[in-house]
Amino acid sequence: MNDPESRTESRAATLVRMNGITKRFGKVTVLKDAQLEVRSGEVHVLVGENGAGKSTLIKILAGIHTEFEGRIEIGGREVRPQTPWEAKALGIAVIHQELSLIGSMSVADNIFLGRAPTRAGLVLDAEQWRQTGHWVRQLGLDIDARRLVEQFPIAVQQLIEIAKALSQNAKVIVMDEPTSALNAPEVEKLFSLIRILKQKGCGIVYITHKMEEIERIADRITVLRDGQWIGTAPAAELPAAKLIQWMVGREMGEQFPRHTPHPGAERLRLENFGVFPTSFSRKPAVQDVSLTVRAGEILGIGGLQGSGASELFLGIFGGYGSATRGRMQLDGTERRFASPRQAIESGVALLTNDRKATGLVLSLSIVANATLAALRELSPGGWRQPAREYAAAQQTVSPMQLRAASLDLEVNALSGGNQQKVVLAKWLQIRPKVLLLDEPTRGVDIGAKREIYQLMNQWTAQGIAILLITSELPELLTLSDRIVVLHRGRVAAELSREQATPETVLMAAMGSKRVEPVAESQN
Amino acid sequence: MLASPAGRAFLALLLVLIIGVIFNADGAFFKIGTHRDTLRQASVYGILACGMTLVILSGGIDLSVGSMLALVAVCCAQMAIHWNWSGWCVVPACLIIGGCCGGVSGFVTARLGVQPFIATLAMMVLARGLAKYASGGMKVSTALMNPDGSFRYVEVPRFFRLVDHRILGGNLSVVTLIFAACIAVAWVLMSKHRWGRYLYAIGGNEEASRLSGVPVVAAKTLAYVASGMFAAVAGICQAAQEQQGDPEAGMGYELMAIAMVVIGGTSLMGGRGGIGLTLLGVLTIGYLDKILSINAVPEAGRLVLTGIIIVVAVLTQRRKRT
Amino acid sequence: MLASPAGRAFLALLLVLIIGVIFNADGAFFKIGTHRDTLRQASVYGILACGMTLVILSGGIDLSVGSMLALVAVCCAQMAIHWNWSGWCVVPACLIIGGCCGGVSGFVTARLGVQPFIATLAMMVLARGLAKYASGGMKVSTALMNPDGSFRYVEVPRFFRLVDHRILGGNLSVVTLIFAACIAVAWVLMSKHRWGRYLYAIGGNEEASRLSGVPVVAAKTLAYVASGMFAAVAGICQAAQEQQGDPEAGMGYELMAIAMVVIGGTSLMGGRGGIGLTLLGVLTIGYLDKILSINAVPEAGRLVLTGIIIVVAVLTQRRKRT
Amino acid sequence: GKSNEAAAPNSAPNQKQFVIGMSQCNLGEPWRVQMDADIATAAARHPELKVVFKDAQNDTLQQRAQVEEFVSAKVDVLIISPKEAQPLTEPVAHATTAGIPVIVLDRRLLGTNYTCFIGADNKKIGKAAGEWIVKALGGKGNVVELMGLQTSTPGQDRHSGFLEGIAGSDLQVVFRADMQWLEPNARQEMESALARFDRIDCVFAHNDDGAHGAYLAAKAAGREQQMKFVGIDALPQEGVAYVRQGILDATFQYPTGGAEAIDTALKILHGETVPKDIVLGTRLFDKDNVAQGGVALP
Ligand SMILES: Nc1ncnc2c1ncn2[C@@H]1O[C@H](COP(=O)(O)OP(=O)(O)OP(=O)(O)O)[C@@H](O)[C@H]1O
Ligand SMILES: Nc1ncnc2c1ncn2[C@@H]1O[C@H](COP(=O)(O)OP(=O)(O)OP(=O)(O)O)[C@@H](O)[C@H]1O
Ligand SMILES: [Mg+2]
Ligand SMILES: [Mg+2]
Repeated sequence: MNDPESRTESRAATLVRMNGITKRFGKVTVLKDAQLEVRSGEVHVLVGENGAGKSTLIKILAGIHTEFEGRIEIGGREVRPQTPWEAKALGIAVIHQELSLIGSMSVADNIFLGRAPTRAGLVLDAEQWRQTGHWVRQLGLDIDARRLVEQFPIAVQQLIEIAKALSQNAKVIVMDEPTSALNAPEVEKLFSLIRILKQKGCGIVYITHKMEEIERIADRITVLRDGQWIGTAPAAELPAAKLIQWMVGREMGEQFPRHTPHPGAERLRLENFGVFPTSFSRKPAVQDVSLTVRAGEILGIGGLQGSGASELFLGIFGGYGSATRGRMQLDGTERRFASPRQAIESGVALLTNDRKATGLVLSLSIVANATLAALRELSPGGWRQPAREYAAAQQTVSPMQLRAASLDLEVNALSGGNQQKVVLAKWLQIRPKVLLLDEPTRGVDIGAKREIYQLMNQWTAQGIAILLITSELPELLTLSDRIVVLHRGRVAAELSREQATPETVLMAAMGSKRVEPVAESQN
Repeated sequence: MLASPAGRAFLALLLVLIIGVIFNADGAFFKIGTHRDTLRQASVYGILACGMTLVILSGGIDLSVGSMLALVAVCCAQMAIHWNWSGWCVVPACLIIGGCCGGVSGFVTARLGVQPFIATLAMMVLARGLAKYASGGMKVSTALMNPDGSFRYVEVPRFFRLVDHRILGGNLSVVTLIFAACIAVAWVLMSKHRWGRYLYAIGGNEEASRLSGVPVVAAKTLAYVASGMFAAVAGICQAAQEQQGDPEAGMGYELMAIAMVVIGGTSLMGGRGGIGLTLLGVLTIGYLDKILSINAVPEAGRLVLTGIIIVVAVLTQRRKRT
Repeated sequence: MLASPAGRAFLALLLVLIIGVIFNADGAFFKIGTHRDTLRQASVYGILACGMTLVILSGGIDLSVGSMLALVAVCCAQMAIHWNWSGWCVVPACLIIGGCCGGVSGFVTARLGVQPFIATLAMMVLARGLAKYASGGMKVSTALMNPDGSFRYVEVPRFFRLVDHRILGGNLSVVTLIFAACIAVAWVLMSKHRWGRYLYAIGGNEEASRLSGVPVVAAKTLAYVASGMFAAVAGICQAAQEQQGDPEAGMGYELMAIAMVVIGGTSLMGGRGGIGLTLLGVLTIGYLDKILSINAVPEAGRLVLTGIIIVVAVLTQRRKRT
Repeated sequence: GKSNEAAAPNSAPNQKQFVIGMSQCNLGEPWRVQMDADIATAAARHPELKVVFKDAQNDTLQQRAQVEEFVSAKVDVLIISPKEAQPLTEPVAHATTAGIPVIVLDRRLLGTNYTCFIGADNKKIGKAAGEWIVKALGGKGNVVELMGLQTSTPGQDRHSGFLEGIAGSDLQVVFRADMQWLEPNARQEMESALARFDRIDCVFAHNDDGAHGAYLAAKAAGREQQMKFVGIDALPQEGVAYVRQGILDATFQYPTGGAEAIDTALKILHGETVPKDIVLGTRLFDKDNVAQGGVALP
């Protein structure tokens, strides 16, 4: 059960060896002479900052990028996978960072996409459903294999993605940030599965930005920086501090900068707030939620996937139109937002949990994205003033150390972390009073994470009230002044900083035990 | 029932049928002949719609079906009337012609990455041109010109008569049967065959499909080939019913076919829909046409009503953005 | 230079011009008159393409421009010839008519969430019907029928002559000027006004735009209204040049306009492109037409060549899938 | 638009009502609108007649369906202006065998299985136009021919007739293009012709729209005085009007035969025998005779 035993001795057979891998996109070189060796029965963690080239390296192994220099050996034989299909045949299964599920198709069709059991070309649906059921149950999911993937929240989708990879019975399984949308219990499930796979002799490449995960499952660690191979070492020989130095190339202070609360006047108050996402269900995703946030305070929202946290945020933000119940007060005045527009005009900002789908316009430049929400006041009378927009974007982006050649770059050329900073910049443009952050550090590297934490401190110092959803417990516990835990769309507990421990939060989140809410002493 | 797209599409059809019952042109709407003719008229469009459904599901669109129909009709008439080949040779030959045209636009779209709209637009113009070449700008009919410029008339080929025939005591046209067959084929391909899954997947998320090892290029190209072949079948039916090959045939049929697919409820974004829906769409528009026609609504009114009813029909089944 | 879409679009135009230089129809291609006429001919399409660009950028499509052109042309002729209103009243009236038609399809698409293709298809049919109502199926010309069925003839309205006029020693048609003006207006709107940025954003990612406070519905609807107004301008030009209002005018112009936009390099997926590209696209197709025409290429050949050249032109500028 | 429902033999009880079904292949062209109008005006003079108009929107199969509809509606007389000879021959034959007299307007059907054909001869008209041009140009000069859709029989006949008409003269057809009956196309093609040839003496267009488009092109080039413009169809509000306004030099009427159709229908309904073939003559309208309403040509 606990890690030391499950570590494999280094005599194990080598499954994959990648050597001298160099990859260019046009002029930019994103991988320089990188290398990676995966042994049977080990969890090989691949780490590095955003844009270090981890995913690119994996995509080369998966036969997605086919133009590159260097050699790949699988089972001692030199290979050069030209298509994802070939890579699969070579026993490589990949869980990609960007979910590669098709929302408009059923769970079964997704899991067996491209390799459905057929007779005379005709798909054997019953067979598919049977096997699908088997695999999803392994992940502790109990879902109907015939339902469309899009009907599940992002967390469930990620589990389906994992099931898809497992079901290929591959020798090497690559997981590119598989837990970026998972909550503790599912992560546990995944880890125990990984242990089983190790015993079966599979090799696992595991990409993550979460330190505690590295500490828990890593056997060996390979670090990339700016596309270069920095080193590979057994986890035991890489304490966190050293690891971070390898990644960032410099010493870095503690991961979570001390958060000093500056509680001010009450900013946002919800009373018996309920949300009815018309899009898919008559049943409320959120009901009877009452909470308050004060200026300069960070209120953490805890809860498992499906707890309705995102719906709560969208509801507050007017994302579902006026499909909300209950009362909402902003700075003491009764408000109800019928559209995001109204919310923004009165200083409420929402950072959604899926930047590619709902956060950014990938085809537009950094400036355009960073000024989109504030475009109205930046263009009085409707006529745009590019210089002014540029200056504004410049001003909000600069404190974030955005790594981009120029602000006129299309955002889809940026790597995950930097894209996230652009979204943050967009919301700072409107000088918000209340900031709703849904998974602000999803897929963001430690360096960038730390910067975001620091920014959050600055904002609270400026009197902004922050509501924070995060599936990373440490983050939730250390950043929040208070934590409201949701369960099935209802408040299961409200915990003060002192009361909040991993146990209490998880208990409440799973709805098992009810913790006494703290007296409203603050106000 | 209203939850399912099929239910909603059915509602639209119902709507039209009710209109028909109300404005039944002194009972003409209740004569079986009327329905037989409606189906016969809708068949050619319907056959095109089958291919169109495959293409649209894969996230594409095919504007060239009308022109391919004309090209095939011309060639078909050439072979059947002038060179009097038997149907056993003509039909495969026509399918090949249609398949090739489709293959070209498929290649240009799927392999070369040109937007389907523009690739098939080009094919639409090109195939029309070929049709005019092949026919020398004349209709290919049973009137053959003698060297001296006079005309002699040959028999209408047997298999033309066969296709243009009626069965069940004259209550069902053969072309309607052919249409039904096309629907059946398309249905098996789409909802049972592996390839159909590929099309849904590609239409739903092309990049993800590629990552999952779906042969995207091949699957997409095949969709256009299929569309070309269905167009060929439609062309044969057209030629057989007109007993000639008209290079001007099929003008604007592509929009008709697309409208039928979309009114059925298949999304032009791709990935959602099915052939059953298309069938409903075909019937909806087919009956709409017929009702306006038996009531002898003048053209202006006919156009206005068509426009309005299309919108109403689609409104009954719009899906709210999630 | 080839990196930028503009560069690639320019390449396509160059390609066509070179063809023109080679097949110059014994020097006709080098006469200034030829180019003046090419521009005049392309202007009406080009004006439609301006509106089409706005709509396509926002991720939509407008099939109704051709019919709206006809409707406006008919009404314009009615007002100018029969009721002899002055241009100062006719033009605004026409713009309002066009704007309303566009507004309706905009409302149905943006507000009611019907797919743009089908919503504007319906409007295409509907507007054509209205045009026929308004004109009674006849061309609205300077020949007025007396009660007794005989005809009397009125003058061609001054402002028709004005629009169909030429300036700079007959080397530039006024319609070309109007087209240039439309390009300018569209350019200002798209690249200098907030609304243009909204259109790009919506075309790029509608949901993200909505959650960033972009007034999606309004912005989209306005795009269709604008398209309708540009169609109205085109309709006025058409009527003025034909000195009559033809309810059959503008058939198939929508495909032409779309082709021009896409050949320019604007993506039908929305979010990427610009009016400058459209200008290049208009010139490309305009010159292609003209070159085939001055060489008196027979119909069939014209179609085939057009099809091929369109594909080649687009291939010169396809963006590789990443 | 629901005002005129299909044949309802129940309006005037006192007197026997006759229902005539009229299937028009396409109301896109003004000439065909005129045909319907002529029929309507002619029928209006006979209260016992009721005409039901249908428009096949240029779709052969749809027109075929309309014939079937009329047959099942048991109209007393069927008038059809067919889009295609071949495909409509059979449905019409069914109609006649069902005992419904059929009058075929404008375009012929194959065989003889109809009651009466009324129409003009495009070839003859094309020939007449050709001869007129030869005379007007004194036997020589450069001519531009703007042809109607060459996949359509009228286009082909007018073309071949024209060639016959100018045969033997020194006329040169320097530029020939298919403008598909459309005025904008005609204008574009004419512009091309003007760009290529400095000397054009006459433009012959297969319909008046085409001629009008050509005139506008020439006028824009300031060369309309240098050439003659000849068209075909001579609809009162188009061709004839153009001649009166001095836009066209001549136009040749292509009669719709609407009025004749109603006369024949009445004859049939009253049991009189009618000729199998009624070929309508054409009328020439030019500067000199347009005031008198043109002259009939043999
Ligand atoms: N298709 C592409 N075209 C151009 N540049 C690309 C492409 N894909 C990735 N890049 C660039 O290559 C670099 C490495 O990208 P990659 O996705 O491998 O980083 P990563 O290590 O996975 O970062 P993250 O931890 O955020 O996922 C980044 O700078 C990215 O911008
Ligand atoms: N598109 C959808 N269709 C059907 N049900 C959905 C959909 N999206 C969410 N739900 C349901 O709404 C509830 C809340 O989902 P939501 O995504 O808000 O969870 P969450 O709290 O945001 O989890 P996470 O922490 O992963 O974001 C769950 O019961 C989920 O099943
Ligand atoms: Mg990555
Ligand atoms: Mg969520």
